[in-house]
Amino acid sequence: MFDYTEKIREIARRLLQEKKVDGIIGFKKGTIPMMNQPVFITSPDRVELLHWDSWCGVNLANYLPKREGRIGIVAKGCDTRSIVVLSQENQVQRDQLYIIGVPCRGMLDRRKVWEVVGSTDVKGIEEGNGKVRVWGNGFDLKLERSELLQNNCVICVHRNPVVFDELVADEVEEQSVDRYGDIRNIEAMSSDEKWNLFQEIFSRCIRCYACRNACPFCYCPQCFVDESRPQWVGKTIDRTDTLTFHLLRAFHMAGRCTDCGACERACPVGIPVRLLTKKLEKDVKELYGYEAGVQLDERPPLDTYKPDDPEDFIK
Amino acid sequence: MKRLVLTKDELTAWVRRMTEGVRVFAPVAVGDYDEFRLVDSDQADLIRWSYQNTRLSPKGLFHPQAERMFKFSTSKEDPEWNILKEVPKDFSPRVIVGMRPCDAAALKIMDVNFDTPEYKDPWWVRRREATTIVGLACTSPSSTCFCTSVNSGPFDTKGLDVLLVPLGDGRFLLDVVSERGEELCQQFGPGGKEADSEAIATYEGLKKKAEAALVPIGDLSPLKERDMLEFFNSPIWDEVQFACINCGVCTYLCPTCWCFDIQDEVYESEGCRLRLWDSCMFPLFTLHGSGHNPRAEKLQRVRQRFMHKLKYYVDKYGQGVACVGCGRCVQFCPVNIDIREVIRLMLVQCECAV
Amino acid sequence: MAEWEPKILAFLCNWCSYGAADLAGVSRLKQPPNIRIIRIPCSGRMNPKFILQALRKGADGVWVSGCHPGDCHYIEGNYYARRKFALFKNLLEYVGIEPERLHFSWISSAEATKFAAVAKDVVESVKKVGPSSRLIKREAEVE
Amino acid sequence: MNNPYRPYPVVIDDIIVETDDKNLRTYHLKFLNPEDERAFQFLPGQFAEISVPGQGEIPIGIASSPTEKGFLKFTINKVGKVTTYLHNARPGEVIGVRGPLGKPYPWDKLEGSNVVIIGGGFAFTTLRSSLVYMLHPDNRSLFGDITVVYGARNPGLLLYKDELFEWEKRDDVTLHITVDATDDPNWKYNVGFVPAITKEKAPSSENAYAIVCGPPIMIKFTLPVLTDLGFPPDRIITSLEMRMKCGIGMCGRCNIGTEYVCKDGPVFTFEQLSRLPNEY
Repeated sequence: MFDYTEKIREIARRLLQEKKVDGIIGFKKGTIPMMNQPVFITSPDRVELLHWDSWCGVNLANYLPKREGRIGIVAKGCDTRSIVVLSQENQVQRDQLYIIGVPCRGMLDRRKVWEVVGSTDVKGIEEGNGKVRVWGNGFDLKLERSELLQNNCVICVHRNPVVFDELVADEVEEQSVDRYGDIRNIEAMSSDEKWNLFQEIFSRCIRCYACRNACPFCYCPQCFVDESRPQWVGKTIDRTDTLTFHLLRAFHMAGRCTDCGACERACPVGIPVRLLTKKLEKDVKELYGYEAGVQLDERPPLDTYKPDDPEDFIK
Repeated sequence: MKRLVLTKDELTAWVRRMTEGVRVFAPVAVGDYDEFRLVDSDQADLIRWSYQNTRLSPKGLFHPQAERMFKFSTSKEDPEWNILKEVPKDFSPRVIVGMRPCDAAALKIMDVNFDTPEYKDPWWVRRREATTIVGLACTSPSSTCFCTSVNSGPFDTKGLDVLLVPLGDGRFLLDVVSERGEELCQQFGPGGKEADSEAIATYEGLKKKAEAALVPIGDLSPLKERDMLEFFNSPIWDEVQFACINCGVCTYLCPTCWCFDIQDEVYESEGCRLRLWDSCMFPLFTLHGSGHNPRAEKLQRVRQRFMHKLKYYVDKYGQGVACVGCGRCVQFCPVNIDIREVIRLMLVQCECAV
Repeated sequence: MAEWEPKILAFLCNWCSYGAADLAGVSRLKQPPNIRIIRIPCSGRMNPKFILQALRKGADGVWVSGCHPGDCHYIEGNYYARRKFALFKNLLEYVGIEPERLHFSWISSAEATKFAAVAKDVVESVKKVGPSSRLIKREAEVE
Repeated sequence: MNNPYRPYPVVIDDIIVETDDKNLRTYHLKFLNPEDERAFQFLPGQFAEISVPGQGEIPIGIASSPTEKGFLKFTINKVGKVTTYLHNARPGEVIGVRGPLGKPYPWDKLEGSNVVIIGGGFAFTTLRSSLVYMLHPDNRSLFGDITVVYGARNPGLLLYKDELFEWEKRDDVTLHITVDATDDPNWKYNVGFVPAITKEKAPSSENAYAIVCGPPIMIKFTLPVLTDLGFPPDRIITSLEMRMKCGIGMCGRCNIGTEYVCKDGPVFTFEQLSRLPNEY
């Protein structure tokens, strides 16, 4: 299933040889198990570096804004949706891109592996037939692939690229799932319960901004956290500051987030930051019937309106 | 100095006795990872004696992520209006139990920055003076560790006062390695018995085995020998920097990254001057008031981080690299930028230059 | 001890609700004294940061008011604002900010009576949940 | 333990608007405690962190000379949060000063030499300090010829105008005042960019050091002029600016390669800079 690597290399080689693109953004095999590194390949003799497996959770669309020239990019379903959003926001030009679409069965989450094996020191991992074999000091286990999916992949409804120039394989079957079960559970809580829950969740935040920087949509020249006149949010790890940061960050994702999971994946302390972005995603869908990054010619939901938008909360 | 052998119960009892006299910090599980926390006598048996690395390094015990430096009144009616006063803090004696040798070696690296002939950082120096460190040897280093390549090792005692070595049979060898460690053992008798030659042989064997398990990166002396500008102007940085997203994971998890910011906050009529961790990965770190930024580009910031650790520090202080090989950045960089690879690239470039 | 009185920050559109507040005053309509007003050029100028900043600085409630849909001085500013408000209000409630603290209204410059009535309503609503304790920026609980 | 982060409390004694655009003001600060003033021993070229509680700290070159007693003088451009606050402050307000910080100009070498001072715009602050210091009757005989080229975009932007015009009249210092342009028909000094005027006046490099402070573009074009005049790089001295926080070489942001501008600088010779990364 994940024999996409050869196909990706083949396409990349062809594109570079025919000078259709100036460079290809893809992955190279990581230096440690369960990690791969984004890479920019500009010469056909370097395409052998390109690699694909279940650990390509980084959203490569993050490397597109402000990049000059014609770019080839290897993109999963969620990545292509991000490209659509970036294109709506004039951060990329579709005709400058060659999208090598990857139908995706979901990326895996190393935190789930660590949890099962009881260690963060995994020496090796391999995959086949829906199973994952993982080994290290004192363990060698065979796990179900489906149990190890990133949380966002479990509920993904756009596994196939929504825009592409070429696919590396046949499309995969889309799933039909309830995306918002956890959000509804929180919505049903009392204010106190909600408050306590989120205080706890964000208490571990170390303000490293990995969530922000892993996101393709955080491209502002100056982030609100760096504004000093006035200062909107303190820079400490005080809970008020941390929550303020996460609220504003999440709100900036309203109607844009494609739930690629890059933020949550990047967090070094395991904060489920998608709980905020998914709430906004749910509201945008329910209130305005909009799903981010699906149609190139749509306007983002906060850049448009309908005269009869819901307003029962307004006196 | 003396070497003892303690059973796990004796060790726990020793730590418990310490908690009754001084503040004790030790690694405990917090959620799905380990963290150094203040432990009381009831928590002594929660200490994780077999943890790999704490997610965040224990540097925060000496250089907290956020620390109040001064307080002041902003009310013009106050006779002490705008006069900064140091925030009172607890600098009473404390013991950190279970610190890994790499993290302790990192403190030595940071001493050079905070405790200088010209200036002494008062918070750092007082915390260092107040602290005795009981280390925990790494008998099974992680695959991301490379301490032996960077002047440290799984049994390195240079930042420690006492080294504990899990002997594999439930017992621990206690090796007193400094005066301070001696004093600790006098104040709180560890119990146990004198280590016999068999225990010492086990200890030596474990040490050799652990050291052998670590993959060497190579001879780092070219980092010292070659000129700073050769590294600085090298083409390798373009490749190294591509994947970087300029987050602060590497710097915040690193046990030797000390950079900080100073910020003032005002709460109605009083205010506080705070010191906060900062990161050379953030563009704001070097942004001038004029708008000019000497490290405006990602490449410059990535290069700064590695050059600082692997070249500037080496040249400035002559004490080797500012990295202890704990592997946290290797493990947690969201885009797999691996400092071991960067070192290799820098070394390879040197070989080519020859 | 005197009864606790909430502090409420109102962001009022220059072209309508601000005028209504003025008219309510000139008309000597009875209204609660708890409201501090910031005049904004249009409800579309409202940035969620302003609401957060108000809460961080200790406002017990926040009230944003603009022109009725279709009456925006800038044609459509309030239509855009409406979407932002809906999403942001929901988000704040979702993390545990009491819904009673956030209020939105459309009040034209002629609706002085409505202004006074909504002001009363807002104050009563905030009073129900008591002094704000969430999201207030205080001295950091750090070393 | 002495806490190097604790500022000395000072009171703003006087505020002078220096330039026509009102963006530069000079502050006279007086120590609240006499022992603090005694502790604050500095030489021209050093800087201090001006500390406004609640706003933050800013590194500013000391514009007064150690020969001027009873106050410190800083000229501050309105740029960010702290400086804007200061521009709205009034005499009588209590703030703080932390320092002196950094290395001064190399006075041990400058003594016995001819000194050429080249300044542009509002970078004249520590140069003023140096000039006042050298011209002091106790010190003047320690130095050879003193030549100054100082320019601004227009007459209204020159700093310390009263002093400048006084110095211009003296015979123990050669002062060339210049502006990029002026429509003042009574302007009796030079018109032209600093590098051009330096070239025209051609101060001798014999037994001389040049201290150059100004905007990067001025420095860029002045360096070749000085080189042509025979100044070697180790005799051309400059003072660098950087974003700073601690001012004592600990917070890590102001480095150029191995050197912290706050502690190892801000004064460098071009010979030193040539061996450092070009990242400033």
